[in-house]
Amino acid sequence: MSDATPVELMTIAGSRLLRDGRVVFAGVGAPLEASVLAKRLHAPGLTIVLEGGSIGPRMLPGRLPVSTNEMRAAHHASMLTSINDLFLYGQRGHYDYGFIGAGQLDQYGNVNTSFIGDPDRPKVRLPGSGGANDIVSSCREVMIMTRHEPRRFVERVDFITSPGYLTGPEARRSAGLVRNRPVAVVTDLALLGFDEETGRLRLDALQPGVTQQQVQANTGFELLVSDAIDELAPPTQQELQELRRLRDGDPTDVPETRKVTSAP
Amino acid sequence: MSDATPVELMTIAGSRLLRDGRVVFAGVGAPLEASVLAKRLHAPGLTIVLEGGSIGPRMLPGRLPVSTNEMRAAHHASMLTSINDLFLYGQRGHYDYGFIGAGQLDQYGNVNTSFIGDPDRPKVRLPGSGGANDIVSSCREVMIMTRHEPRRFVERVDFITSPGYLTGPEARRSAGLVRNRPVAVVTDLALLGFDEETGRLRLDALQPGVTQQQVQANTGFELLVSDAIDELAPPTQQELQELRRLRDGDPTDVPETRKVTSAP
Amino acid sequence: MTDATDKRMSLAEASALVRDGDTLVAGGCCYSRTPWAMLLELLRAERRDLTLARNLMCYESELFLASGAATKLVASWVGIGLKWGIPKVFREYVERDPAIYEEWSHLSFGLRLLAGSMGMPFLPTASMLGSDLLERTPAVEMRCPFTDQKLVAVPALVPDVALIHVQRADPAGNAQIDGPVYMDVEFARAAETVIVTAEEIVSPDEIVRTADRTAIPGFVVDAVVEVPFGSYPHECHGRYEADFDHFDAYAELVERDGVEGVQAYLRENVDGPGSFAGFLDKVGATRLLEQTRRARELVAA
Amino acid sequence: MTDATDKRMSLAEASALVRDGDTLVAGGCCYSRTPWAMLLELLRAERRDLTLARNLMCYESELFLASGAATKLVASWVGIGLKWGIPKVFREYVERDPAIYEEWSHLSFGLRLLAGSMGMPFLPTASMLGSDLLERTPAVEMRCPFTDQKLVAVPALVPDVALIHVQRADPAGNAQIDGPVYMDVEFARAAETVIVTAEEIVSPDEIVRTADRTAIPGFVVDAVVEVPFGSYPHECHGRYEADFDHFDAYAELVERDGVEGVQAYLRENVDGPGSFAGFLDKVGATRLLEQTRRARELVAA
Repeated sequence: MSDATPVELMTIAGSRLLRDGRVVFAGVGAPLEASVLAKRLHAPGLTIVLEGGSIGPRMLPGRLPVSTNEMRAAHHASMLTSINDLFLYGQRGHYDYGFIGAGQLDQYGNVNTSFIGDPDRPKVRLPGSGGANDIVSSCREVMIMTRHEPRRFVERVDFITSPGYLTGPEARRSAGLVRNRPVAVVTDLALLGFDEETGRLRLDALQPGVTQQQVQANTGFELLVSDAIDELAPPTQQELQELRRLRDGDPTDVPETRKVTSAP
Repeated sequence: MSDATPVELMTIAGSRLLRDGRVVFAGVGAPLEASVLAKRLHAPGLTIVLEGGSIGPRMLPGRLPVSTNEMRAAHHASMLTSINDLFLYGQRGHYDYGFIGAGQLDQYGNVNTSFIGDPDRPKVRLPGSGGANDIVSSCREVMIMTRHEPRRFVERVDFITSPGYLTGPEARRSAGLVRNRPVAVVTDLALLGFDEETGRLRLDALQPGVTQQQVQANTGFELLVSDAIDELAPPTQQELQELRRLRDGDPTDVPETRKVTSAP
Repeated sequence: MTDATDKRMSLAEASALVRDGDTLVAGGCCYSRTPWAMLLELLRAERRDLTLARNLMCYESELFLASGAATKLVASWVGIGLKWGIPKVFREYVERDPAIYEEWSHLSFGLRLLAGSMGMPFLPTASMLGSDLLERTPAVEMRCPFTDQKLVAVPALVPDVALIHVQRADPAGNAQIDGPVYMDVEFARAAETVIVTAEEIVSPDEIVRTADRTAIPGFVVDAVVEVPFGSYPHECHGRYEADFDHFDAYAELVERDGVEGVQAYLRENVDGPGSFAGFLDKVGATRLLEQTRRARELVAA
Repeated sequence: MTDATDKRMSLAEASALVRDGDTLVAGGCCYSRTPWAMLLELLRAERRDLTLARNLMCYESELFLASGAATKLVASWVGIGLKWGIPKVFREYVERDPAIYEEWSHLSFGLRLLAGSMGMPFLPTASMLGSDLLERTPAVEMRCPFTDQKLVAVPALVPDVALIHVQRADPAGNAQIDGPVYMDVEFARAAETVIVTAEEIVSPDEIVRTADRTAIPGFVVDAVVEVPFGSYPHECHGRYEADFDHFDAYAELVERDGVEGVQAYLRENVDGPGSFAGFLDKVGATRLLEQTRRARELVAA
């Protein structure tokens, strides 16, 4: 499927990381789309949770939410609760995956969504943490999804809104972040993991047709490289169709996973 | 009404202490009956809250609850919530009165519902705090209702389950109990207050026909005495009838206070 | 629905999730919405060395002590209810060895579970300040890092297993509670393993239609068992009133025969009937229907 | 019902409960169940020096800054929604003076209000550990008194006034919320004064019939105002969808004219119509009905 857009490539690669029967705390946008796609295709027992208090929603195709707390994000949920409770289930350890986007991130997976430039005289004020800081501080396996551009992949973020490995695993541990860890960064060019010893980003797999050089050229720091770099399978027709139907599709179309829930 | 029983005398005297428009956290038994009576007679805007999570219930005559968390305690409530939340509204300072019973209490209003004798080798194990400790630690004005007997009014309780003034106002303050205070003890013989300087129990008023000597004779320590001791008004026919109807009365009988809520 | 999210099983299968030595927390409160069927099933399965924790405990306290199932109780209050006072055999056990009953204030107990459910090792409170309770529990005094005011820190309680009885749940364990929720939500969120018994198992769509009423999400639940009248002889809000005659008979039996009375009760109501369904048959349909009628009188607006 | 428990009043009367210099917290979340009518009423009443706190803040952020009503914002995120990005005028204000926007993580913000609602001066969390957020807020690191693990203590926030919009309330303020409750319960419990606006005021009996759905008890509420479409152009769960066309027009106006665009918006939608009812008339019945139809598509099971 050579006509997949970069965002589609990234979203589909992200969806494949999510296993059936798990719970994913997804940010709005691409992480949510990846989660919904996974649930519709290979992980029908995946439970999606959204910041606004929505547990187990199913999205109406063509009516994806623009914010994680609106009615479209609550559609067909099994539980609608308070925001504090939604996060505290995570702090208790009930969420397998935390899946967020990133404005700017660095070689240790630290994410900045607060300030570009000096925080006291910022060049650009960004929207802020929202739930991102809480997600990376609590969900068992943290995954980040973002376009692969040099301005996003910087050596050192201007401000750590949401900590990755800080300056390495020991720094993360001694900061008190002992319950969970960042595991993957998914982009339109590659799938990256973290080196266990240094906590630095490592190139694990390439999107179809992308070269290692291209990835490095779009990264503002030196990437570690896995001993055996994989190439990700291209999006299947089913993945691409389903993703597009989700975004633009017929909202009256009842998904498979919903049909089978009608009788206990 | 000379035929009032001691418990009725005590309950009616207690009900008169509760003012309209306030919130009372009532223990089951006589404190609850006093609260319901107040609401039916002179304080229709009194909100009763009960330990099991019931806010604003109205009791069905003849179906008084035997425990604060059962259906009869939830009858006609405006809100049914969790036990933690019910208590935390109190810790936040939302409850005007805390109204409890007492197995054993001392001259500083300390209450024991845990052990008679040495806690490590108790003569009698009592049921425990339940919510009493929390009520006296949070509700703005704490009131205690109990039969007036020497075995109950002891110089020093064997165990402080629910603190009164401990050994005086300074002791209470330095223990961290700075938000609220005990204000009254209601019995079948008298109404007692607390001396502001020493935190000790003080005889303020006598039940009809009771003498100061009788009260002292039924108290296991020396009572302070108010400069001007009042005599409580005897129960009115209305009070006594209403209280008895509550306990034994016709449950299908709709109380006044309920009727008027039917239209906003 | 996938098999992975269908957690329906029998009481006996669910009881296998509880191991000897576990700390259990039982939902409801005193004689309300108690997971009675599941508690009896654990007695039938002869679990041992259990710690039973419950904010207000009813006479399951002495069933668990006298049967040898529990060696420790954690609560804020133990009694059958105002009318019947403190259970006699419980008192005998605790007066012999006070350490088997760890007493907390009601809110302190609840905050221990709230802490557990928040993933925090402690929570602060103003309860128990100045009391003698403080010295006999692991709670400690602390100072607020901002105001320096004196507070009590209560340690989290993370039970091995929570037993929760609800009015309805779907096969994945999404559970809804009518009436007061007591501490069930904190119990379910804090515990490592959660067993839900339900008056009825409903379709996921029924849960979805009233999603803002769901109290417990399926992802914390390990077992779902349909048990109509699962709290009986205790009450279940909106369904059936507690059977006070049953309590009277129990209290009289234990008043007369002490521990042997408890044993006799267990023989008659647990071992004899052989199952909870058998126990309900013994109670009889007339009685069950009468208790449901009495519940309707109380919840009708 | 006694007069004492009837708290019904107009928007204008309720706005008198807010004083210059107050710290306000506004319920709902981003563009959902925002107490929009009450917020506009405060702009109309020309309150000054307010601190506006809200977990996820929408473009009320720049209405309050550009009108001169608020001098400080406390939030975890400010933006209109994925589609429209960060409000431009808000950005200009904050880039000129970063101190006017105090940023917390979403949970940390919520725990500040939860602490306030529990009557505690602080609560512990694992959020913000290791982040730079920690240094720019009053939160501090602390150690658990039991486990010695490193945690963050967040200080309680006790707002002067909470503004909450709900689907229904009775005249005494017992309020029920459909759909997600966001942080409204914590806000209402923590605040000194609570103003509830409701899509409809219902009889106390209607609340009693569904008492286990009541989210806010009357005794914390000071004012109850019936305001149908009280969140519009934001959404109200189950009632009407947010008006994205209205957002589009607003974003375009501000993109083009900056602060003057905000002023123009206020003239057209607040001062011009003179009242919230006037604003709804301007929007028109056809549009309001269309938004309710769209809501029904989403909540029907």
